[in-house]
Amino acid sequence: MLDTFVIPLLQIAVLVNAVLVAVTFLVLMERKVMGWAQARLGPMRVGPYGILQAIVDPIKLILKEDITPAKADKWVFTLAPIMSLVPALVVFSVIPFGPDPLYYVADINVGLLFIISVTSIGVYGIILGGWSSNSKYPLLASLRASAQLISYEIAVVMTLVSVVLTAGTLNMIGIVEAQREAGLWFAFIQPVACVLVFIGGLAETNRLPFDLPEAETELTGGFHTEYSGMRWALFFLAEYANIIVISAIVALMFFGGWMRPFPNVEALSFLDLVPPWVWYCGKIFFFLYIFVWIRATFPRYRYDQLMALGWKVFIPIAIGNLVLTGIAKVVL
Amino acid sequence: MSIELILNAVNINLVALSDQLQNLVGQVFVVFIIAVAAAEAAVGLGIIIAFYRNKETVNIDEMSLMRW
Amino acid sequence: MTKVIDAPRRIGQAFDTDELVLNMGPQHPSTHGVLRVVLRLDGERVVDADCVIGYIHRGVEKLCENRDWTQIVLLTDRMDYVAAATSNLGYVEAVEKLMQVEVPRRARYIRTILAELQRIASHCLWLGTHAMDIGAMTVLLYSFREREFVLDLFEEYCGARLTYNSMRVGGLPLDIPTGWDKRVLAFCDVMETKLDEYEELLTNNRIWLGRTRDIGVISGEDATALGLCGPPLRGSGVSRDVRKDEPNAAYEEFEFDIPLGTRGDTYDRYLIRLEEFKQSIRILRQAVEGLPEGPVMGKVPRLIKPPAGETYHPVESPKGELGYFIVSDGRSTNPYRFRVRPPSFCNLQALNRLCKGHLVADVVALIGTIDIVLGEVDR
Amino acid sequence: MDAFVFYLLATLILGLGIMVITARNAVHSVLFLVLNFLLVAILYVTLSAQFVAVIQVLVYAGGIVVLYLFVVMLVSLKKAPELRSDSRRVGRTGLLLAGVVLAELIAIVWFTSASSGAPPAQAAADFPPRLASDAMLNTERLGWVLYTEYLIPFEVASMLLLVAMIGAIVLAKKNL
Repeated sequence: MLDTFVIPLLQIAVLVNAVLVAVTFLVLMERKVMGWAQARLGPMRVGPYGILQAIVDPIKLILKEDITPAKADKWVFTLAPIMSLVPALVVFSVIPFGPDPLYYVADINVGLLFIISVTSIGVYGIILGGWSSNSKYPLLASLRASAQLISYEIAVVMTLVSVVLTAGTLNMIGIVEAQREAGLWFAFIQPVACVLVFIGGLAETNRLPFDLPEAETELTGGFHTEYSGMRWALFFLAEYANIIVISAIVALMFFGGWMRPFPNVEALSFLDLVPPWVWYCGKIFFFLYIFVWIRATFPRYRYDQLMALGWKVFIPIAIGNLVLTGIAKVVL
Repeated sequence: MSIELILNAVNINLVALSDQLQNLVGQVFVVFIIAVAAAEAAVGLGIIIAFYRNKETVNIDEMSLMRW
Repeated sequence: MTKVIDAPRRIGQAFDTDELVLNMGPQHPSTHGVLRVVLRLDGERVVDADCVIGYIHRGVEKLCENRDWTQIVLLTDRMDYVAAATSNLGYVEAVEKLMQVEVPRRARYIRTILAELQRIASHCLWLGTHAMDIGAMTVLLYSFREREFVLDLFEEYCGARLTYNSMRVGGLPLDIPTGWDKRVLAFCDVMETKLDEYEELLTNNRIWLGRTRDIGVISGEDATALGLCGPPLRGSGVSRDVRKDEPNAAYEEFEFDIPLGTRGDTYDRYLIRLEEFKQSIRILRQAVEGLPEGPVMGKVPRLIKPPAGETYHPVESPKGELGYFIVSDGRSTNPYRFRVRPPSFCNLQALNRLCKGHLVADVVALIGTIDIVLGEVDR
Repeated sequence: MDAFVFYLLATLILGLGIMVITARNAVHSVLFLVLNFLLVAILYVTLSAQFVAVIQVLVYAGGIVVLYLFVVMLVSLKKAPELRSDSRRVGRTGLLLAGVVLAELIAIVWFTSASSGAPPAQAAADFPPRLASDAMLNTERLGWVLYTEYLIPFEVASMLLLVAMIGAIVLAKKNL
């Protein structure tokens, strides 16, 4: 009873809360980093250096009036943000934050496939949100979103397959262990894949330079134009949770997950004093920072350029990488 | 979409039987069926789009003409 | 046989079915105010873009016909409110032309300095918003940081930061404060280094190139035929700049180049404006260093009453050729007819032409590249 | 416990299936379909076919149905197509067909349970798993079978997908 229900439930509760809190602080971090990049301070009013902003923002969003447009499809309009948030949170259940069972909720042998398939559900939130608003900008945005997410998913999945080939398992823990055995992070064995997954992740989470479904200056906010209050906040949470997911996947698959750097070098074993989850969170944090950095730097792609990039550049590279990996696997 | 439902019904049967008989052939079949369903969906929807573009309707009754 | 009959209908329908009418604006983050563009879309491709203007029409021209000649300076501030000094300049020079007043050389120099500072400020705003429309957020903050510097200079000069009311018929109300010229030079130095920052973020950025190269191409002939002016015209390779062609203020005394584009696309217009930053800095340096001594106000009667007659006087505002057409009846203390040729308005005409065949995302880039200010379009 | 889960899932799946075909709004119908597929995926998991379950979610829910949604949204952009439920002839034929299928199913159940009565275990002995080692995981086993025994069908399926892809592009593209 304790093992089958209580502990997993506790784990889930802790995880979900951790993710949600992480999201609020991620927003604060984004604003701060953007501020520094843009020669300004970012939030400074609430608390010392604006730290409490992370608490004030959700409160404001919860208290805000929740508007449903008169001509919206009310059920779908309510359902859409939930549909985009839930998959983003579910994914965390198979992400191991450390080697022993305490650090993960579930260890299923098709872990990676599970992540891919669950994230593919997330697109519904955006499509339905855009459609149910019964407004033109969101509709255009949701058409963009569906095309974008589907096409980038193909490239990302194909790239991940080449990593799976290298690791020889779909299991998330297995992938990390494979990196220990290889003695090298997969980022060095599969550099192309690493870059591709990260850029594909940018596209799948609708971040600049691929934030077309939102494209504030073109589509006035895209699929969540008509949303306000907590329902909008759910979309927001979903987006940032997805960013964390992508960072977590990249850190796990290419940068050794919870392992300290050079896990096979005995001389560095004092690094083991730092618990594994701290290593992992540190790596995730690094990628989150890169996400923000990219946002502060790049202009936005245009829709057709984005599709051309996905189909004409990423997918061929992904296939090429897959074939090369296959050949290397057979030869070696 | 109804076709998808029917295919799913078949898939459930196949998986159930494969589990029952401890035989993987059923699951292999399911994989094939899913592949074929994907192909069928792509082509079917392509036809619908093409048809809609030309006729501005998706009413089955007006699809009796096999040309446009 | 039936096939032949069906064919035209089929073609017609194939192009009509998916059209969507999209109202972009008047409340839209990137229509630069209250411009409303009615887009007819085929998917995301723009078939037709119809500008609807008039959302901030205040009847400035009519108001001017009911104010006396001094009060009008203040109204010109409110037209192109991000380049108020240039609007002032055009108006006072037009009246001076009508009255044939001699303006002191020092006043003309300071006017040039103000106009060029204003050009930099206006281009900063353009650069920031244009880049923001295309998604590069940081450039906006950077260019506003420099614009702030210019606004501080203006504040120091006349006390106002946006609508300066900084010129009078016959000269200037104020001489420059002590040390102001040094600070202008210091700004020139700062601005030059900051320009590199912008260029680093945008000029060779692949995404930026992809978003602006070959977008909204317009040939020199078409640009002339459409009555374009300013950077959009020069971007198409037509050399037309009022500062060179019909020099006003003190421009004939300075050396500067008129940058010209070759392709006539959005990227060329971007490069031209960046080059204009540098040319403005060049003019500023020459003007500040060669600033003559003397009075800043010419000999004008207390009550300004130009003789009967009419005049058209253009100046090169940051957005293009800003012209004032003024008719005086010689009797009353207000203009008989007051008409402005606003560059934004004339350039906005080209939007439909530029947008056709491009995507929705390009529309915002094109509105940005035209660099409109709705206060001036509507007046 | 298992039985309870199964019946719960089965009821929901059936109910959602009915909702799919009766929903007046095409988009709602697609939504029910997604939910239906997700539940079917859970059912697969209870039948220890994890790989198929994941594929079900990935391809069906994440791919095919998105496509449907896409098209439904596009098509119903201007006006919802009028729903027609006239032709009673079709209904009667459908009922007839359904009856035949039902009869067939009953017959199959009847005869198999009456005649053979072979317990599943024995059936399993008749059809031994191709690579019997239980240590191998479901996915791995499936991969083995797919790429050895069923290689040619697999390749054929991939060709089919390619053809379908090209066909769909040709059909949907406005002007080639």
